[in-house]
Amino acid sequence: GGGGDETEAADAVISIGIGEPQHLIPSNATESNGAEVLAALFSPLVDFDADNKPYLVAAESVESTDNKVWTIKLKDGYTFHNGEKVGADNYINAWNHAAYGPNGNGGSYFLERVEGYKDLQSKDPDGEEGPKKAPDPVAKTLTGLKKVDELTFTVTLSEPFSGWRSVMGYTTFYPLPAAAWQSEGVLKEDFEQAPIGNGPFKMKGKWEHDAKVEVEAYDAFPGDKPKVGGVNYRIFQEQTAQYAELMGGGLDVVTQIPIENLASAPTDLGDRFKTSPNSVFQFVGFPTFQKEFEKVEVRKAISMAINREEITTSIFRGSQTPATSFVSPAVAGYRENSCGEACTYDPAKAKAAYEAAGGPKQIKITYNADGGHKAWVDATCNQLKANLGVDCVGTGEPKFADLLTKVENKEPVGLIRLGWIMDYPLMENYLGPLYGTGGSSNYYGYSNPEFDNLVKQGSAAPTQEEAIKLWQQAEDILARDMPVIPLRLGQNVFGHSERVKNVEVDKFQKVEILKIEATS
Amino acid sequence: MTDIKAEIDVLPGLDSSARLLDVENLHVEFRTQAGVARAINGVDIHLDPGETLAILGESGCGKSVTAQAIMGILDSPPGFVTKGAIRYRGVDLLKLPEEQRRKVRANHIAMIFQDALSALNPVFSIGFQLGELFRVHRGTSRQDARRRSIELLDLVKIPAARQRINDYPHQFSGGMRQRVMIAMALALDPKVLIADEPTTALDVTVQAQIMNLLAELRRERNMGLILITHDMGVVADVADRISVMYAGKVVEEAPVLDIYARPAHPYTKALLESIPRLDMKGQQLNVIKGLPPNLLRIPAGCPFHPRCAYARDVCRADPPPQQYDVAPARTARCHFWTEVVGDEPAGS
Amino acid sequence: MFRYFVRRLLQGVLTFFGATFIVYALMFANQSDPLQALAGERPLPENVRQALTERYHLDDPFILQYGYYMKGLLTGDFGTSLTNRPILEMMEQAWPTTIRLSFIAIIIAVLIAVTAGIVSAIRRGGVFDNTTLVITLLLLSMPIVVLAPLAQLIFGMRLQWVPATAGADSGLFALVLPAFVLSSLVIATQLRVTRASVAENLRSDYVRTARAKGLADRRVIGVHVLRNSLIPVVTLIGTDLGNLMAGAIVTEGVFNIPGVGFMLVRGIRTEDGPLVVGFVSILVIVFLVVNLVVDLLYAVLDPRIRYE
Amino acid sequence: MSNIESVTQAEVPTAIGVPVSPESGHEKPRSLTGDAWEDLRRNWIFWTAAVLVVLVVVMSAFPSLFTSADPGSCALARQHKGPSGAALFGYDFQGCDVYARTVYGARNSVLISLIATTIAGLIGVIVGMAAGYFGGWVDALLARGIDIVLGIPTLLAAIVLARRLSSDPNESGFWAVALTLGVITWTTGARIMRSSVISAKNQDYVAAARMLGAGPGRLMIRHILPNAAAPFVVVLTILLGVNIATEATLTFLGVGLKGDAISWGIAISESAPYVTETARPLVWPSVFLALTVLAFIMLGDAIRDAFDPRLR
Amino acid sequence: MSQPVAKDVVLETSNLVKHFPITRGIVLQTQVGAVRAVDGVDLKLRRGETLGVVGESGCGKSTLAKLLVGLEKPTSGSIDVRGQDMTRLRGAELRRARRNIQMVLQDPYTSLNPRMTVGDIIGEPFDIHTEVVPRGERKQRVRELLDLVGLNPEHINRYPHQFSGGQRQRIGIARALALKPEIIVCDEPVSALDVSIQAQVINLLERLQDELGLSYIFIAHDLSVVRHIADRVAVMYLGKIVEIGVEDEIYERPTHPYTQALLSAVPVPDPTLRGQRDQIVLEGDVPSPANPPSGCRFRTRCWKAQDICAEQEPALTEREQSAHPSACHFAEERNVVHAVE
Ligand SMILES: Nc1ncnc2c1ncn2[C@@H]1O[C@H](COP(=O)(O)OP(=O)(O)OP(=O)(O)O)[C@@H](O)[C@H]1O
Ligand SMILES: Nc1ncnc2c1ncn2[C@@H]1O[C@H](COP(=O)(O)OP(=O)(O)OP(=O)(O)O)[C@@H](O)[C@H]1O
Ligand SMILES: [Mg+2]
Ligand SMILES: [Mg+2]
Repeated sequence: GGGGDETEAADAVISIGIGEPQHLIPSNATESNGAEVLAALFSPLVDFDADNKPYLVAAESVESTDNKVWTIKLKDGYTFHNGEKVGADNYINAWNHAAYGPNGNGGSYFLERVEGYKDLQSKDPDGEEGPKKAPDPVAKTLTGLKKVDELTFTVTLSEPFSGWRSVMGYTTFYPLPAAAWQSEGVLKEDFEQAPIGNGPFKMKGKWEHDAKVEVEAYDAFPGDKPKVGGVNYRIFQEQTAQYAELMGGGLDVVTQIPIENLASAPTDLGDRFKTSPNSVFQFVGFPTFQKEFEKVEVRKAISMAINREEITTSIFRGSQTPATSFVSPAVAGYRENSCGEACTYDPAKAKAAYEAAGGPKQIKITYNADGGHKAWVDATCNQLKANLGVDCVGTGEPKFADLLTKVENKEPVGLIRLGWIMDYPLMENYLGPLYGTGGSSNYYGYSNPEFDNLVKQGSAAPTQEEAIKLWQQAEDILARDMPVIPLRLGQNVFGHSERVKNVEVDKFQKVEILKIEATS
Repeated sequence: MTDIKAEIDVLPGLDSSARLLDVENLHVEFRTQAGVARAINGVDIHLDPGETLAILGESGCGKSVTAQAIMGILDSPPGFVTKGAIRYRGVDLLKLPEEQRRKVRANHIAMIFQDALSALNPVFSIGFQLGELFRVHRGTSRQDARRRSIELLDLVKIPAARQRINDYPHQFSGGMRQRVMIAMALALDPKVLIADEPTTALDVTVQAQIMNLLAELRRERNMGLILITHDMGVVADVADRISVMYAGKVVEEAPVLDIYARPAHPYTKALLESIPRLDMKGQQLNVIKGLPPNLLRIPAGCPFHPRCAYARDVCRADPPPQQYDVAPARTARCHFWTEVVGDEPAGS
Repeated sequence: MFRYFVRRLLQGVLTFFGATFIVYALMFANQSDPLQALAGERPLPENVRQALTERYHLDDPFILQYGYYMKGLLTGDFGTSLTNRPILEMMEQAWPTTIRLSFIAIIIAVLIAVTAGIVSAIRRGGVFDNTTLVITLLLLSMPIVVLAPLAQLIFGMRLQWVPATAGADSGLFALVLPAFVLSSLVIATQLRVTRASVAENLRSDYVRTARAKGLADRRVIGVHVLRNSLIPVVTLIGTDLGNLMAGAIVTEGVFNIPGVGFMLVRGIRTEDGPLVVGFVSILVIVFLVVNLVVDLLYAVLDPRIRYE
Repeated sequence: MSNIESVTQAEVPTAIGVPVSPESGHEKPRSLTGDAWEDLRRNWIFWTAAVLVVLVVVMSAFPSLFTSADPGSCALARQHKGPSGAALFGYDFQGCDVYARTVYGARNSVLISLIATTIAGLIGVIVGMAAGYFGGWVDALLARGIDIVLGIPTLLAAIVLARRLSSDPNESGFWAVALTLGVITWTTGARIMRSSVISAKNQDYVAAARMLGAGPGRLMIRHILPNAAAPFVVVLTILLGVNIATEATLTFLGVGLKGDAISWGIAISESAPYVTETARPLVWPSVFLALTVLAFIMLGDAIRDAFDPRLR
Repeated sequence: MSQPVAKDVVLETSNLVKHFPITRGIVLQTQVGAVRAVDGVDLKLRRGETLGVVGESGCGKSTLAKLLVGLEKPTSGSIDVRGQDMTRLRGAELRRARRNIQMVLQDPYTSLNPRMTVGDIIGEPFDIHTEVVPRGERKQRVRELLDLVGLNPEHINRYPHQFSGGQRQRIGIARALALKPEIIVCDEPVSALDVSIQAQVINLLERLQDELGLSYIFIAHDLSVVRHIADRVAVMYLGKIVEIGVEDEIYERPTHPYTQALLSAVPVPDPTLRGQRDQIVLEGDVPSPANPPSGCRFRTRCWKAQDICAEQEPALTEREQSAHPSACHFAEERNVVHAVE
């Protein structure tokens, strides 16, 4: 619970609701729950300001002349919670561990751009003769990482990338203390249960799975001091339960109020009900293997027949906003309505265009049933039925994995529901994975060499401004090709108890841990 | 059985000078789907302390129903007492509230049931079912109840009672179950005991012992006994008075010697004539011809007339024969009782 | 009797293997891509996929996988979940909670169902009978996905009589509401079965005897009739455990109780074979034990039933 | 309980020279079934329940008889609108006509539940009877089988079964759901049956029939089943209701009905979160569901009572 | 009646034994002994013969009867019905064999299915053994049977609970008679009946025997009834037959002290003789069948008992003073039935 009446506000312990983290090893914590906790335990090299520009935190400076070799100088005075001084080795060892393929770290792909990454991976030899054991990779360390002195090291990328500074703001790039290692390159078995970081808070006890993770202020932290004495990250299985607990008085912060409660939350919470933008981008994709959606006109007509406004207000109760671009406003370079006419609701025109293009009589939208998507899919279908005069069904697959399996098997899944949260605030983080050929989340198989090229050029551009320009050009191609229909942009819809104030939730859906305060 | 008799709530209005038990014009009917079965149509019986009244009658004539009505444990619905009074020491039991009526049971009037297997609860041990009486009515401790239960079982001649007290009814033989029922009825020292065929499942030696036991208790405690049985031998042995029932009515009532010597009702006569005797091995036993009446359609007039050798027109017409006084303390419901009494006695 | 126990034990062992095999097979049959399931909607980097596949033998044939699993199991090692937690540890956490929860739920259910069942059996067609019928129907027509949040909303959030959620190491008090919700799943059946059973036994001859003994109706019914009526009810308690587990999937989520139901759903959703099989193994053992107890209870309740 | 029909129903030619009493001619021989029917015919509860059940079944078969509205025509603009001439019960969250959806939902809910319950009932009777009656290794085998099925999480079984059963993407999943539900819900019935058979088979009348030379089939069907069925019938009638709700849960988990299927269970669970805004979309399907279950419970009770001659 | 001439034996048991385990504890049951309900019984039943079985309550009569019809499995020994060992038969064969041996159970109510009408109960044998009566005639046969046992055929549609105890008993008899079996084991078939019906039933049983050549094993407490119907009588005491012989031998010339005691205790339906009869009153408690006395089981209550009785179990054989088999070392005739005269 929150701080007692007697304790000073600064010593107060507040509670924040999270889900069970999958991992608490920085390079493996790729989902928001783990990231949320680690953000309290670790201090990043850079963080992002309100304009999504990186600013330095644990780094003294991050410099590059050619966007290829980056020199990182660390601030002096940072120590791990066990007293170890933070130095260049802590970063290099952590990153090597992160990148080494057999370690299976979820965040390893962030290091893809670093020179030598390929040598740390091994090819799966499984083939005709069935599964085989993979050979060890040829190298254990990244050639791109070089220690200069105790507090300085360089990162060499395989290709120039102007956004690298932003990339390093991600969880994967936290340092690890010497105490974390069992032997070289091997993490201690139970390090994860009580990670030792360099951040404003340190672990209090161990990670109690499915129950809580407790942290308390780390006195020797040289940076901005937190305004509370500790945080109890209480683990919940369902967001509805978090909200119930908030209402029942047992929890201080709920970072995402579930849709079910949105109708009553504003009145329940009054001015403690808040929203802030985040990076979630919701859309549906057209699988390229389905011939009926081949024509751009058909795809555009469908997009035009969807009344995004109505869905965000009626179904999402304003917790999401209509999307009319292919990236989220959380990144620099975002332009409103880059999608143009195709994302503007116009049922009459849509119907005419659809009929002219000879769109299919039946449309199917496939979604994963475990994500609470049924309501809006049904609503979308109802709109399509009414506006295009087609038959539309939403089909729920039990899990996202099932949906992917169907897509892989090229089953006629129809439109597939997808969503994206950024890893780092760059346009590229949307364009590459979502629309690039072979992009990690490009499940629908969109491929346009021209687009790929522009994205690549943008990444290699010497300055951010130039990069953005190129990326925007790439986005325009998307507007022309319409491989997906942008639907909605996410928002953090959060609430808190009367025991806390100054609650803010950032674009990564994390509570701003240094800002939050207890009311005395 | 020398219990320190705990205080039993005295029934209000209990009059020790009144008759021990007096059943007057009792009517019971069963309202079934097929119609109303008039099982009891005006039964009159009475009982004095220390007396044994035997109720005889064809199977299905309403003996058990009468007993159940006296106990107040008729299945209701479908069974209803529609008319009459059951007075115990002057108190009409039918008018008592259930709570007080309950206290009469087992304490004042107890009953031995006909069907011993189904009458015992199959899932409780004999010891529990016996001991329960003491525990509930007398508030004795578990051990005491057990001790007394063993005493009771000994009393009714169950071998090795101490070992078998924890057995369940299905582990007992038919006769043993019946004796358990008897023990249960005797447990609380009742003033009236209704024994519904208490010894049908017993061999003659045990039967003799049980009947002796009942006789002893009757004498010692001045207990009134209503004995319902088909065994004319037992009746001859122990009964003081006999009521013969037919179709839910008492058709003849008389002291035991008189009935055996000279029955005054044709039914009684026929009944006595069908007894097999140990010392004789006749070829054919006499039977009463015809069928017992259907209770849904009891014949008009004398219900026995379809089977009666004496029947004339008057018997077929309503009203049924009244209660004729044959002799002091002796009645019969037959228009031609004089004829019947006059005939050769049954048997030899 | 000893032989009976030994026999049941042997059966239990076979059942255990049968059950683990079947569940393992089911999980296997159901497997599409456990790693993707684990990752949710995030794309899975190839190297991660490779490393995890290797670690959990995911590309081995079914029999081999089962073999690995059983080998571990027989040495007391339940293996690790795909989330890299020792399954034994997860069980140590989940089982006590769930057992506590189910226990309270069953007690609540039995208390309510048996009492109400008896009363409505005695007064069949009376006001009480009909009222309970209506309430039962209302509960029945509310799936647990509706009932649990509703109860939470009313008693936990609005009235705040009880904690809105329970959490991992919750006290008994916090479990009362979830237990009530859970018990609603089984109350209906238990109540009506009790009612039917009691009504049936009320017509037995021994009831007449008991009344002739001058026993109060309370005792006649509460002791004599009840014991004879309990067999179906006891049976239900045995199987209701299954319903409770199924119901726990929702209830544990709503009230944030990290118990077996929740672990199972998570395991099933993430296609976490070892995790699910581990929990189901124990679950099957629980059922074996419970149903053994139920079978023995039959013999306790009805001495005519004998086991050799 | 339809097994209890009597073989002795055959017409009897008027007694030829049989020495029976004259009145005996009136009464035709009846059997328990005949008597039960006689009893039911005069039971208003039975008729009320029967009419309700018939109504619901007709509604499932021909929903268009009850409403002319299209349950699939929904518009968010009408979200949670109150009742009007067009929509008797108002509109739901998606702006669909609650009445039309309730009427059309009957089919999936009632038929699936009926089929599932029938399957569960059949398996339950067969397994429970066999286990209870034969005892020994048959019982061991079946009872342990029940233990295994109980142990297998419903969700897992449902996912696997539903997926295997409905690999055809054009299938609505109706049969898959019905079969799945039937296959996973029979255990309670089976155990209940087993327990009552265990107590019923020790009865004297079973021994008596065995003595007559009755085989196991006859003993089970004529003697044990009728006397052991009461709790089983109760469990089944309740299961009927439970299955309607479970169907909703399965559909919600994505392993139930496909696409835009309509059912009461789905309607209830989908509208539950908005109960504070408007209760109608939650209440109406619930009322229909409750009434249906009530009808079946009443029917079950009436039939059970009718088959208990001691109640007459 | 005269000595039954050497007719073919329809039923023979040899050394039939049934022990019921006595257990303590409910969950962890342990056997602490055994009730020796039937402890070595040898019987022969011939065609057309009635064997009466009498004996103390709890001496194992019902158990013996149940063994004979296969309702209980014997602990050891064999039961031959017309040369077939019933204890070895299984399945359909056993069922067919059962047609020939029927039983009237002691407890009338529990042996009737509460959910079957009387018509169905009595008609059931025909449904099982369909070859006996053609379908169309079954109903009629049921009515005949009802009539035969003195039940109103109008009651064909009633249920067991609607009958009185005696009426129920007759339903059981009618059912056993239905198949006209060769052997009927009657476990106290008339003890719940009123004398008139009792007479009817006995007459009926006798008539059927004459007409069909049935054999009966007739268990009863009413010795008068047994005498009336039985050709031979076996007297049981604590699981064993202690005396067996033709009816006259047992009633007129009993040689076993227990038989004598039994006969002397029979009540006579004549109130004038009350208290005048010469009853042999047995002393001592009835021993428990779980722990029977050594040697002669009756010795604990026997007025003739001597040391040898405790040491040596008397065999059931003919003896010097006993022309028929008697299990007493000191068997000696004594007329107790006519003792009053
Ligand atoms: N519940 C009932 N429903 C309908 N009729 C009943 C019911 N109980 C008893 N009867 C009828 O009432 C009549 C009297 O029954 P009762 O049991 O008193 O006979 P009884 O004289 O005791 O006969 P028995 O000597 O055979 O025991 C019988 O004809 C019986 O059929
Ligand atoms: N199932 C059983 N379990 C244990 N003991 C039993 C069982 N059945 C009978 N007995 C015991 O076996 C003995 C003989 O019983 P049985 O029923 O054969 O007696 P019986 O001669 O028929 O007596 P009765 O004349 O009283 O009916 C009794 O002591 C009885 O308690
Ligand atoms: Mg009677
Ligand atoms: Mg017996």
